[in-house]
Amino acid sequence: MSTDNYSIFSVLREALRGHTGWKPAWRDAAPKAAYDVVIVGGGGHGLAAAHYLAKEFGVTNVAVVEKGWIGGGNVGRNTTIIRSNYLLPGNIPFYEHSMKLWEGLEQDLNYNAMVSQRSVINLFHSDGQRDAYARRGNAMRLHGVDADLLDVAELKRILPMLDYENARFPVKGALRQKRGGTVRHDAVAWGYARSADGRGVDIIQNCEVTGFRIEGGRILGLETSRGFIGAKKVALACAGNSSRVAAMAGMRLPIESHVLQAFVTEGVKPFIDTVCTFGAGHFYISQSDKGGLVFGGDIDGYNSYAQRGNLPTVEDVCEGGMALMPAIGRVRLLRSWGGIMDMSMDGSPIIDRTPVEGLYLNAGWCYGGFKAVPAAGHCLAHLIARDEPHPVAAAYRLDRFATGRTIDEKGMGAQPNLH
Amino acid sequence: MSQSNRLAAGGLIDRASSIGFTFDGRRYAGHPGDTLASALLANGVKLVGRSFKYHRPRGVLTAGSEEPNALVELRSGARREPNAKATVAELYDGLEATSQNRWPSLAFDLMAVNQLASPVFVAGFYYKTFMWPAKFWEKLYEPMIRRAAGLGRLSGEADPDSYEKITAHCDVLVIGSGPAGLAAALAAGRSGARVILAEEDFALGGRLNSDRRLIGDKTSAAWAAEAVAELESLPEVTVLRRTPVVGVYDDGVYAALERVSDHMREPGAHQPRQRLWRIVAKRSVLAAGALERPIPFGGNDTPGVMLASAVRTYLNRFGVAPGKRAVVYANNDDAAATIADLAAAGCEVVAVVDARGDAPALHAAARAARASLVFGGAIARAYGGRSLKGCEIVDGRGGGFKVACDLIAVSGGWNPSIQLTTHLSARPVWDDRLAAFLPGARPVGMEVAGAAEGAYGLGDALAAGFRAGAAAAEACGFAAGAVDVPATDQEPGDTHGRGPWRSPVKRGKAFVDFQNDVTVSDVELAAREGFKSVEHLKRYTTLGMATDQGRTSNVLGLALMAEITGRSIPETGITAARAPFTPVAIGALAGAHRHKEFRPTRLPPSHFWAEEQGAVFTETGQWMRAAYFPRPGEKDWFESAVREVTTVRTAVGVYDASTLGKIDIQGADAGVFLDRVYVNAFSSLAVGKARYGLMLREDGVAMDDGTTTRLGETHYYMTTTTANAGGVMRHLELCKQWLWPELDVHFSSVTDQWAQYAIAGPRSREVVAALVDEGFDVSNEALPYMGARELTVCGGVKARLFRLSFSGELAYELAVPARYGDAMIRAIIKAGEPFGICPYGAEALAIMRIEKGHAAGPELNGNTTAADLGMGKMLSKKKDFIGRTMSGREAFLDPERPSLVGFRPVDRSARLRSGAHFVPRGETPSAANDQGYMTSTAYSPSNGHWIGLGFLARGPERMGEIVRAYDPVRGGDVEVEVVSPVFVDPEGARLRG
Amino acid sequence: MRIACPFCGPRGVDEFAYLGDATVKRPNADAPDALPAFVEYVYLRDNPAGLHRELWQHALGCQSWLVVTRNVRTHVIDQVEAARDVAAARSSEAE
Amino acid sequence: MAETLVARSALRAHVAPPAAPAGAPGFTLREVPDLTLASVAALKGREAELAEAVRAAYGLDLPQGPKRVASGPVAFVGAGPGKWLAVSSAATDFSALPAAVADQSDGRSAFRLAGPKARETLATLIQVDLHPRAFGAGDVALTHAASIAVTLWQLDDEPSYEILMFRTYAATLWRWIVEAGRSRGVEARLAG
Ligand SMILES: Cc1cc2nc3c(=O)[nH]c(=O)nc-3n(C[C@H](O)[C@H](O)[C@H](O)COP(=O)(O)OP(=O)(O)OC[C@H]3O[C@@H](n4cnc5c(N)ncnc54)[C@H](O)[C@@H]3O)c2cc1C
Ligand SMILES: NC(=O)c1ccc[n+]([C@@H]2O[C@H](COP(=O)([O-])OP(=O)(O)OC[C@H]3O[C@@H](n4cnc5c(N)ncnc54)[C@H](O)[C@@H]3O)[C@@H](O)[C@H]2O)c1
Ligand SMILES: Cc1cc2nc3c(=O)[nH]c(=O)nc-3n(C[C@H](O)[C@H](O)[C@H](O)COP(=O)(O)O)c2cc1C
Ligand SMILES: [Zn+2]
Repeated sequence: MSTDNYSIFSVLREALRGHTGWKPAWRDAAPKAAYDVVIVGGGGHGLAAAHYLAKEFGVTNVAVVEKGWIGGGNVGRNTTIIRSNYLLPGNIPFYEHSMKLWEGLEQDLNYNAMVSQRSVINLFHSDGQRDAYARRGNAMRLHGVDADLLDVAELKRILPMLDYENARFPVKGALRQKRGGTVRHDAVAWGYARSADGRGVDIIQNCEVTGFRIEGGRILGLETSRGFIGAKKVALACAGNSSRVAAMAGMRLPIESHVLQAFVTEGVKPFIDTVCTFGAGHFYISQSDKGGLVFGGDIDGYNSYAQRGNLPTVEDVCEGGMALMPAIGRVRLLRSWGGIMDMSMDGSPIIDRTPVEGLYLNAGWCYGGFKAVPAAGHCLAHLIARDEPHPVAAAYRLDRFATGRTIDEKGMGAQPNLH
Repeated sequence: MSQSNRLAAGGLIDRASSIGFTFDGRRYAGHPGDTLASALLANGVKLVGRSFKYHRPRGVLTAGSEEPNALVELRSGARREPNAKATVAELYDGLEATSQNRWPSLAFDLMAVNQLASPVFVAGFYYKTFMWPAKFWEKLYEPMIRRAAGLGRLSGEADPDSYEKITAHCDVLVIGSGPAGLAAALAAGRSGARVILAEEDFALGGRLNSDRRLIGDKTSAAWAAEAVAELESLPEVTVLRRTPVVGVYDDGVYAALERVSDHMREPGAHQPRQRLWRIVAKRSVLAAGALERPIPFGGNDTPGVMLASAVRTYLNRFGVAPGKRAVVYANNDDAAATIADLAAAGCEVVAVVDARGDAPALHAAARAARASLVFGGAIARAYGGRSLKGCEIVDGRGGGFKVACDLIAVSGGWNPSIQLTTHLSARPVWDDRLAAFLPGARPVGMEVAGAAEGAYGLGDALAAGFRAGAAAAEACGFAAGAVDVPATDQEPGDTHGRGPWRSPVKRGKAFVDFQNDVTVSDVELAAREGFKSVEHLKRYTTLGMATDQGRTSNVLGLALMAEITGRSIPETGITAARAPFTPVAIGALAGAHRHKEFRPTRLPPSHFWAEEQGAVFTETGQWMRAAYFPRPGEKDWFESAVREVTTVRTAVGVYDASTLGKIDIQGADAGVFLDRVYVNAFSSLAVGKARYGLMLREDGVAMDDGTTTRLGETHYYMTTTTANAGGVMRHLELCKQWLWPELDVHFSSVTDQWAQYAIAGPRSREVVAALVDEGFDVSNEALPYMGARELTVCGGVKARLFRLSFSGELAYELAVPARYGDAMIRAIIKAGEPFGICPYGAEALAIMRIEKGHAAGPELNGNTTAADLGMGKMLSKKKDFIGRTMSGREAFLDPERPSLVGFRPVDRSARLRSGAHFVPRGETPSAANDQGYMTSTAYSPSNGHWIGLGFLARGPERMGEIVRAYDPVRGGDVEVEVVSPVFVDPEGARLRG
Repeated sequence: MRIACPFCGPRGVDEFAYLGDATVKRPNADAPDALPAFVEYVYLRDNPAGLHRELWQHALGCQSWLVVTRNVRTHVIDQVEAARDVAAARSSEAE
Repeated sequence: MAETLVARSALRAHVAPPAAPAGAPGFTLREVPDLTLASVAALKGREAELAEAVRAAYGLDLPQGPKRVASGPVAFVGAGPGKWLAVSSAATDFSALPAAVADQSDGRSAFRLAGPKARETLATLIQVDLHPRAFGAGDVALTHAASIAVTLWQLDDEPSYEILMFRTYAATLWRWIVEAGRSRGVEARLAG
């Protein structure tokens, strides 16, 4: 007998027989000759799209092809922050949609991804920054999203370990989104994979897409390291590699690939129970359930496909950390790593059709696409199934660069390394 | 305090002096040269920690930085340091160590009940449970899990110690000081090359100090000491002790961490605790050695189970017997030395279990030690709880027996320490003969020598070291002479440990990853559930993710996965190692720049004077700017700023504008160049005149603004905003060097050269007249609005005088060389006294520019166009300029775009706030009704009420309309009237007067 | 990563500011298809996973803008040229 | 007429108090006051004319690269392709050179570090190789000291160095050098 549903009861039952009854969380499928839909990329977005295609849109003849092992891309190497505290109207409804999906995720998937709404706190250090955060908080409230401004007294209660007295850039308050927080990143990939698999989706690992078969402007299928796979529709969800895969279909994208490093310390007892970002340095931090302080900063700043960064960024991030929280001086950095991200020209993503009929694009998530996983999967599924954009993702069009309707949260212009 | 397990003689410790330390409050004694682990073992202390998940009692497994078990909190108070490895913590007098992750005490840890639930707590169980009810996760389950997880505690106080960084360049960096490393450093050092030898340990010599070997006629430890002495005598060789190399970066950049003061109670005066070395090396030799791997069996984590090579280290280097009755369990010949060393130290070897068949080397060693020998056997289970009492041994034919013992020495073969070869993404290669992963592609410039590349023999390690060191030096252009590799004694036999990978008997928990409590059955479960990729195995079970990064467990884990899934080891693969090689304190990576010194502080020339005046400062980027100058009786910034504004509007004030970016531009094509970077024309500007200019980015969005003055036919003086000065300079250089290299134009940043003061107010001309030297006319005719001239002030100091106004008053900007900046502001104040002058700060300036509707940072926010700012008409149609074409995009011409207008509260006593959004009057606030936002607000003394600037959809068409300024995050909701953004002197009569 | 500035010699990457793709060329604003050409120039990138020619400035050094040819998979730098020289050569080719 | 203006150093007070080691100093740190400085850029097509003018006026060949050449009080420091910093310890007017010349006498502050520990102290702030095999008297580095842009050159083999930074950073850099120098026996005094 096998155990399908996850619950404390099934765990107890299995405990009595040495956990020998568990089935694989997902089948290690081999490619079939053809599918209705093939999704390229077994990251968060691709797997979520497969889940929603099957569950919400009844499309189950679907394959997700992944060049390595699922979850090995950015979904497995990000700093796990989820939030919907955006400024611009093109973004807020989308990320709020995602937040709502996170809020019901475990029940939807029957998988505990440890969605933890422990709040996201963005510090400000000047009156100008406070006003900019107020503008953002107000924009969120207009969209029905929670946001509040904290003064220093409140902050000291929540984050007593910040340097309030002796800081080069004194902390003057913060914007908080209480519903923001973290999610156990790997579990997101595994949970969506298990759910999609359970609904009939084939998850095909170690299968790299190497080309497309396009005739008369229409997609027919894809060439892979495991042979040709026919497909009526193909969607790209290959964060970090979007340009390379799109180039196989003859497209140039408004995207550069950049490396972002992240860091984790040795485990320590609970130290900080929110997500906190430092507006005057390049630093943000939270603590994982295992006790590691998970932190990061800016991207290294140059094009890279190497999944690793260089020392100056490591130093810069740690300097920011010590400037903000001088109590972390004696915690040891355990591991650092990098992920390759699609840095788009305005810092915002693309979910759209492409000039090739039947080929859909989900790309440009920069360093913020983890929080987007549920909504991006849902909206991509919607686009594939209905051939029209989901209303909350309507701004994420490819033509916005030509029309000037870019969505530039940071106001940095067409320079990806500054977003 | 008896050191019950200290041997009578031997070891690299200073027996002449005795030092005291405490562990969990109890006092013990050890010797200089001990680690905390060796000293604890010498005192017979075996239980030193509790494991992460099950809180199982743990002892010392290794003698190095790969230690998974013996983690403690070191020191106390603000210096408390969690998760310190007892095996690398150097003993000093007064050392304080506390066990961690236990409650209430190490011996009686209530959390050990977790063990009872361990059948439930298997790998991945979290993902299957804790889902109901959803709300309970944050409230109940997660806090509970978080409290139980983590290891040691942070003090919560600011780290009181200091850190330093240093950069060093060398020809050859040698990593590790075992025989291979010492030989490499000698070969390179003798050639005259610049050599850095970095060793993690405080003692140099690696295994030379742990094993009883002979090199020539010397003991291996003596040979090491001599080699070190020679290296230290070479002028171009730097020997860094206590300095692990922790990271390899592109182009020969290495990070190393020197633990300068960790072996002392606290750092000496002005000494850092640790120093981060950035080493730029032309070549490197990795001689990091190899680590022994354990063989899992039931209860293999019982305190008293130790790696066989670590047993030798404790015996030989520290003069400590880690046990008195030992069982040796091995799958290779290396344990022979452990058997011999135990016997030589007077310890009883009760049994030798060779997992292979009968192998002569172990056979002989066992016989010599009078130990019973079991071949083809295994340890079925160890028992004893908090300290090892014995084990059950099975032989190859199914028989089994129990033996009492207090030490099990395990030897499962070797893992070369190749982590540093993979930091630049190279994949290691499996070698079947050695049963080990060896370095794949090396980082450019790196050679690997000795046990790190699988040369396990001492003679081979020495030879490889000399060869690699010489080759590295030669690659840097030095001639390395021939060396005689010294002869060594007999090498052990086959030490490769090709399996078995685990005890075949499944009894109790057999740990693979000790620190994260990952057992053999967890690996099996992962395989069963489809987590077969090593990376999935790692993430699902957390194997290899603890503070030891799986240095004793990774290879074992994947070998087991290979076995379970019937794949080969290369097919199964290995997880990637990442920097740092060994964990590094964040304080060290941050270095000296903390607190107020986090970033440089730029001080304008009037800073010291402003301090004397009691100014309150504000950080603007790196600058400190005076925000306002409080006077006695003023109760807050508001009163001071309002008074300053009133003084400027009615009399005269002075402001230090030196923080503005200033760029000197010269060259025959300077005018043409400016025409291309500004939207408006500058080649047509008359000499002696200034003009306001707006720059766009190429995408058509406003980038920066400022005034530029033509000082001569081919000479301009540009000012930029304070925040964008660097960015504008970079942009100009790009335009010049990359876009239009044919133009003759040159820039020099003169921001710091000139102290520039705005003197503003109806009496400003009189003040200026009092300062300029005789013969210079500052009348309206001689120096009209937007005029500029070079002159002298105060008796011959060269100066530039501009008739510019940001405040909207009659105003001047007076620039003098910065060295006179301090004296100049004093002179201005003095000259202005008769006219009632006051200094004003950034707050008053902000009020006045808002009163005049001048755009600044909040308006130039990276998303606004010239048209949004009301400057659409400035865009020249006669020439191309950066941003021109893209300004014509559809969305930029959209009439619905919010554009800049002014606002005043309908209820004139109401306060306005920047960041409020505009909602039509009478409508419910919603996303659909969001029509723009307030960018800047101020209380306007001239108007007697608050005023604001902001972007409103179709704003300029809506003059007089009333809208809501909605500010829910601050509880604000104010009705405001749309008005012109110019609130003071709209005709500009004052500034032209 | 270290970049060999032709004027200053090899320096750490922290001294340099990055701009990106050096293969795009500012279009002629007076051409009839100027707008689409500018959209392409400002926004579209090849973004190859191999050799990449890119603009860097030695910002904390001599201020030279450089064209660096770098393998973005390995970070190995093949060539560093002064941007002004590349630009001059490019415009003389175009003539 | 207003009183005459007094020139003041950017270091006036407020920098770390003078540091004096117990024994012989590891190195000394001093401000170099009253340098005349000018940035000099060759105009297009007039490079040779500039070189000739410098030769004629000061007897110096303009260095091509990061080098410093000196004669009497005057020195020329390579500051980038076609760019130099003209330096003089005496009052010197560089404005007549046929070039784009901008006075920088007040734009930069300068310190001198001299003594056996100067190099090691600098290595905690500057990442350029200052080993005698790589950097000697007459060599120049345009670089940064922990993010502050600096121009550094070596004067002699004592070794002594001069380091220039934008004037508004002087107080910070002074503090940082003194701080790094404390364990290395810095003897730091302000001029005057
Ligand atoms: C260090 C770091 C920190 C981050 N922190 C956060 C954060 O805190 N919050 C947040 O919201 N976001 C964060 N992000 C961003 C976020 O991780 C990504 O935007 C998001 O995960 C991208 O979507 P994905 O999960 O689908 O991508 P991925 O997991 O990268 O999935 C893409 C998949 O496509 C596969 N693929 C590529 N090419 C091919 C091919 N030719 N054939 C087959 N398969 C292919 C890849 O192997 C990969 O598995 C961070 C990113 C990084 C690197
Ligand atoms: N019998 C066997 O099978 C066997 C196996 C392995 C090693 N050995 C013995 O070990 C020795 C091997 O010599 P070797 O020189 O290759 O290794 P070694 O183990 O003697 O020395 C390696 C040294 O490198 C240091 N180190 C490791 N990583 C470092 C880092 N990142 N930064 C700084 N220091 C670091 C270690 O602390 C150690 O001192 C020989 O004596 C050999 O006989 C024997
Ligand atoms: C949120 C988060 C927490 C992590 N915690 C740990 C940890 O406790 N121990 C560890 O070794 N690695 C940890 N990692 C890092 C992973 O080991 C790994 O480096 C990362 O997933 C990238 O994969 P790669 O290094 O194999 O490229 C963590 C990663 C993330 C994203
Ligand atoms: Zn340079």
